[in-house]
Amino acid sequence: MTAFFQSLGMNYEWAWFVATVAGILLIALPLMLAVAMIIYVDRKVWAAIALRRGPNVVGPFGLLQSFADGLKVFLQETIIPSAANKGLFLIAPIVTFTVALLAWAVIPFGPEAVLADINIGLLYVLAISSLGVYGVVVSGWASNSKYPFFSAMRAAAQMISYEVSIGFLLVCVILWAGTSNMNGIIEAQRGHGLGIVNGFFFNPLLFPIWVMFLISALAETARAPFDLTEAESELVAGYQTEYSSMSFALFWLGEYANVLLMCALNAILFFGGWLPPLNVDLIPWFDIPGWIWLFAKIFMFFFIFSWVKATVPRFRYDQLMRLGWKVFLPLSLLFIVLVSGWLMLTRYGVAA
Amino acid sequence: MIQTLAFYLFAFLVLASGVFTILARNPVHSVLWLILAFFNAAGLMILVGAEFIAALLVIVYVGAVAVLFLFVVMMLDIDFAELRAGFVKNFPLGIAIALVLLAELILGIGAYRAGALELGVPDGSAAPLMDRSNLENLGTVLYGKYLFLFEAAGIILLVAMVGAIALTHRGRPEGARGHQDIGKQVRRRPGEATEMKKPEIGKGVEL
Amino acid sequence: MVDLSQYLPILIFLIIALGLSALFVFLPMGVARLTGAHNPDAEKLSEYECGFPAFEDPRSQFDVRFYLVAILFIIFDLEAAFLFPWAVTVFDLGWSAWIGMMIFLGILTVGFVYEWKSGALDWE
Amino acid sequence: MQLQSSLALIAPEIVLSLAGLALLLIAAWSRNAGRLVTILAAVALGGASVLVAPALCSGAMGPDTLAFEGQFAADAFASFAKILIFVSAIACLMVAPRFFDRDGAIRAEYPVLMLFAALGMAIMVSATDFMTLYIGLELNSLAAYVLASFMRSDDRSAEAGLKYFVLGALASGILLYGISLVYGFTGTTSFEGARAAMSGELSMGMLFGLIFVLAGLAFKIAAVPFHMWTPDVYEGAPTPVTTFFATAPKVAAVALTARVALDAFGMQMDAWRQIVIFAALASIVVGALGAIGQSNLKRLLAYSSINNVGFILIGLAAGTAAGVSAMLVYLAIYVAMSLGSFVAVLMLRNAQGEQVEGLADIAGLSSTRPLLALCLAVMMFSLAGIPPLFGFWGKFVVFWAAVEADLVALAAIGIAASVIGAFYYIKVVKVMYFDEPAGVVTGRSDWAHWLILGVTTAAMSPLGYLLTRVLGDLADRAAEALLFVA
Repeated sequence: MTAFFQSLGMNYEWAWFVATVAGILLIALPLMLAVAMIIYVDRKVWAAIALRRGPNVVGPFGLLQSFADGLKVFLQETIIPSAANKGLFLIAPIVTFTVALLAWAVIPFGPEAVLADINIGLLYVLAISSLGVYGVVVSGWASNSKYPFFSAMRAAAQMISYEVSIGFLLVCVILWAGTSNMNGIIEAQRGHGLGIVNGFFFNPLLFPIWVMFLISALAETARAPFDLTEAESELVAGYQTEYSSMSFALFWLGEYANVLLMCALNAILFFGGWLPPLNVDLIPWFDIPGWIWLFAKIFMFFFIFSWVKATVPRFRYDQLMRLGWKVFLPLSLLFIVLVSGWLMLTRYGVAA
Repeated sequence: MIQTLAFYLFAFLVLASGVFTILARNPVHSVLWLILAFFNAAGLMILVGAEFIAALLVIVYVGAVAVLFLFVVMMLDIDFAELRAGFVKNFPLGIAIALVLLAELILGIGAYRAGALELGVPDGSAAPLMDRSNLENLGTVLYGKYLFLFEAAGIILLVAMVGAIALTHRGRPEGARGHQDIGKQVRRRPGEATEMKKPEIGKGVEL
Repeated sequence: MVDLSQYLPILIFLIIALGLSALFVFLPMGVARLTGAHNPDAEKLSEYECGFPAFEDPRSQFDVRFYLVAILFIIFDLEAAFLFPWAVTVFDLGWSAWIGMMIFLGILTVGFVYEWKSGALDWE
Repeated sequence: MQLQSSLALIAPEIVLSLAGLALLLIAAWSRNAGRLVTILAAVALGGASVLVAPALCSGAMGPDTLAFEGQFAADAFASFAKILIFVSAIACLMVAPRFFDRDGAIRAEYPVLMLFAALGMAIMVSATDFMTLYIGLELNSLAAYVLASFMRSDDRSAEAGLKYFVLGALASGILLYGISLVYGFTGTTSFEGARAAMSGELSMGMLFGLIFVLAGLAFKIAAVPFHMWTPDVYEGAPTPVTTFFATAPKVAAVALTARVALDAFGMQMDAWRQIVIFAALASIVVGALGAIGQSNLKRLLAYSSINNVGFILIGLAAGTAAGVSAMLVYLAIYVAMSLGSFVAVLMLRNAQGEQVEGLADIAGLSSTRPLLALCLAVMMFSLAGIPPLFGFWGKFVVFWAAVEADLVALAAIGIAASVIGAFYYIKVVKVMYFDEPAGVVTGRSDWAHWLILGVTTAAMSPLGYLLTRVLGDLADRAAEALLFVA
């Protein structure tokens, strides 16, 4: 893209800058659009599973429903409770949304199409997602109200609990890929399964890791069945109870952006990212741009997320903590031993 | 140029948030300023090329340690006024420590100016590492030369774990309700839980 | 070596994202004032508690278990942090590095078992 | 292979770690195994001492004792310190069950943490690299913080732990600043490299690094002016833990300081000598004066330990082989005296079985518990350094080494101050023997307490002079090993 702007007569620095800003906007704005559409998809999927119609009034097939909702909240009054800590109350949604956007900087949409191709890509994602907890905790505390506060504490304990096992699971992927660069991980999956299938999921040692990662991703983003932070029967609306207008919407946007991010990570780490599913040229398979494959995979995972939400009942908090600490943590540790041991035997050899 | 600008931006923000950490009236604000300081310190780390350390700073300090801080200050009822009083009382000590640290800083800068950093003669073993990523350089040293210290660090973490539990955890009284034994639930069969009865008409069931 | 030019976009992204979210928060506040939707009153601004006036300070003391979870999280997070550089170098360093890490994991697994058996991971 | 020889050298540490891990598992599975775990921990420490002994007896030194590319040295000096550490840890384990019986059985975490603390100290005294030093120090400190607040239902214990932790963290920070300065100016973290880099003129940065490292270490040995935590922590911590704090960590920190000063900073003796001399004199004076007004026995003994650290540092200040040897002899005697006196305090119980710590409560102890009073009196006289008792010998060798190193003034001031110090030791004896009986101390004592008290009393009595030959011999070897590089 830099070259294009240079051909318009800019010098390199400016061309680079404009190209970068354009790249950022190309990620951020479609992402928000995607979030709006994905909320619609979510509702349609639940509706279909519950034998309902779902949104169908605004626009053709109700496609514009999310935008109508957006306009509605935009015009609403922003209520700041008198007991709240005003500055932090407003900063919390900003933090949530910024963090949700920021993680996308290292997501590769194609071999070259990545905003920041850093060595520690995966660690960056882990670092940024560990910041997500602050939006929730700060909003809960700043609201100075009972339900948001309970919800914030629950959310914080839940998110950090699952971050532990996510960290260990990512180590397994890095072990196999030999790098923590996102594009490097995708390249390592080319023809991984019998030379045909592009994706780590095909590997019997990594498949269970993917399953655990998917479930941890649900918990990390507080999606059903782990949506205890906003369990409406116990906590009204959780940490968002006191919010209104766009501040409230930002939590939603951030939440769905995080869900999409987790779907993207599933696709990138285990299903070959922008690679086509099979490493065989069936149809003009390799001519389809990488980002289409990636989007298709993200969409598939999002469907799984909605499907789970529509069919699985909510966990209880002790069950949630038990699953995180007593099941996933030891299992993921065990898999680190297994994966690294197996790779040592096959790659390094017994002699040494 | 951009690097210099970024350096001054991060450095200024680190200092400013450090100052606000001390000056904030509310401990929660203090912790949040501290988090901002960590965050900018991570930026500084990236500028000197230590990207892994930067990631660690965010993951461990911002993502974990500061969460604990936040938990503690949010959930304890802290008397702010009393804290202030303690601050005034310990002020001379604080000033003394600050002066000592200032002396360190000046020395550091002085040494840097004088070019006195004689880092020994490189023996060549470190040289080929430089073109590899941060992560690999660190791993090579940590799991090669310093393996022994690494294991000892593991024991430190273990002691921290044991200490945390020994000091905070109180075993629940026997028979406390609410504990779920999943294995027991799964093992349970319908035959143990239910009993088929066919009461005669007009007669109840003896429970 | 670290390619700093790969980090600059992240910085710019951060600035843009912050700007965008701030805009989303503050613009509707301005708009609401213009459209007249901004109309606060004491009832509206009181915190929500199922329609009752709040009867106690929401920021109460919490179960010590939340702290314990946070402490244990720090320890395991550090453990994971040690694993990342190991994961990319273990195949160059050979079995000594692998066994070294296994001992490290073993030490912490003993801690984990202790934790489990002492009931620190139980919630009710 | 290099790794194998390294592993052979750290065998005692491996034994301690494995024992710690195994005992932790036992502790996890059965809640009531405190007593068993305590016994097993003591056995493990004993085994480690046996493993350490050959290096001491053969006077191991030189490159053969270095493990892990010079990060760890298992020489005779380290072995001497390790044996003292392990023995005092065993003693502190032996006295603990009876103490904790008062509020339920002893919890198994106590011996486990004790083991890990001992492990940390073993790493400390063997450190020949600043990173090893720091890791060992932190392992020891972390376990010590928890031990200090081990009786969590007791406010004083919690306060002691907190104080120890906050000030300890500050000291660790200062130490780290110092280490990073030394590293920055010498380009290495190994003692050997630092020594080589410092052989020329001492730059300002190195000097500050040196000062900060010594300041950090001074906190750990509770030398003035970094002693302020000692009385509070000693008073608040459970008495067996206080006994531990007064013995093992002190040995470890002193040995570590000696190694850092004579090995890493060995070429710059003039730079650190003044600091050590100042700390020694200040500790002796502050320890002696501070003790005078105390009415709590544990506090009093805390000041006594500060006072003793001053005498130990005189040996270090001499900076010669004789000085180090004298320091080690003094350390050994000091450990025995501390063990004896704290165990005697532990044995003071009232009719309800509660601990008695007040000075007024032991008034007239000689009439109610004559044997205990006699032992305590021997300890006090020995601490004061009154001639027929063995405590005198320690002071004598230290002053002799100082005089030989031309530090006559230091020795003279030290002797004068020890006369002041004698005042409060004798005051304790006076209270026990000449005051009206308060009749508070009536509780019974455990055999383990009597055993330790008996052994230490016998050692401190004039009989102790039978040991001078052996002790001096071993200490000489250890000192020689430390100064081998020099």
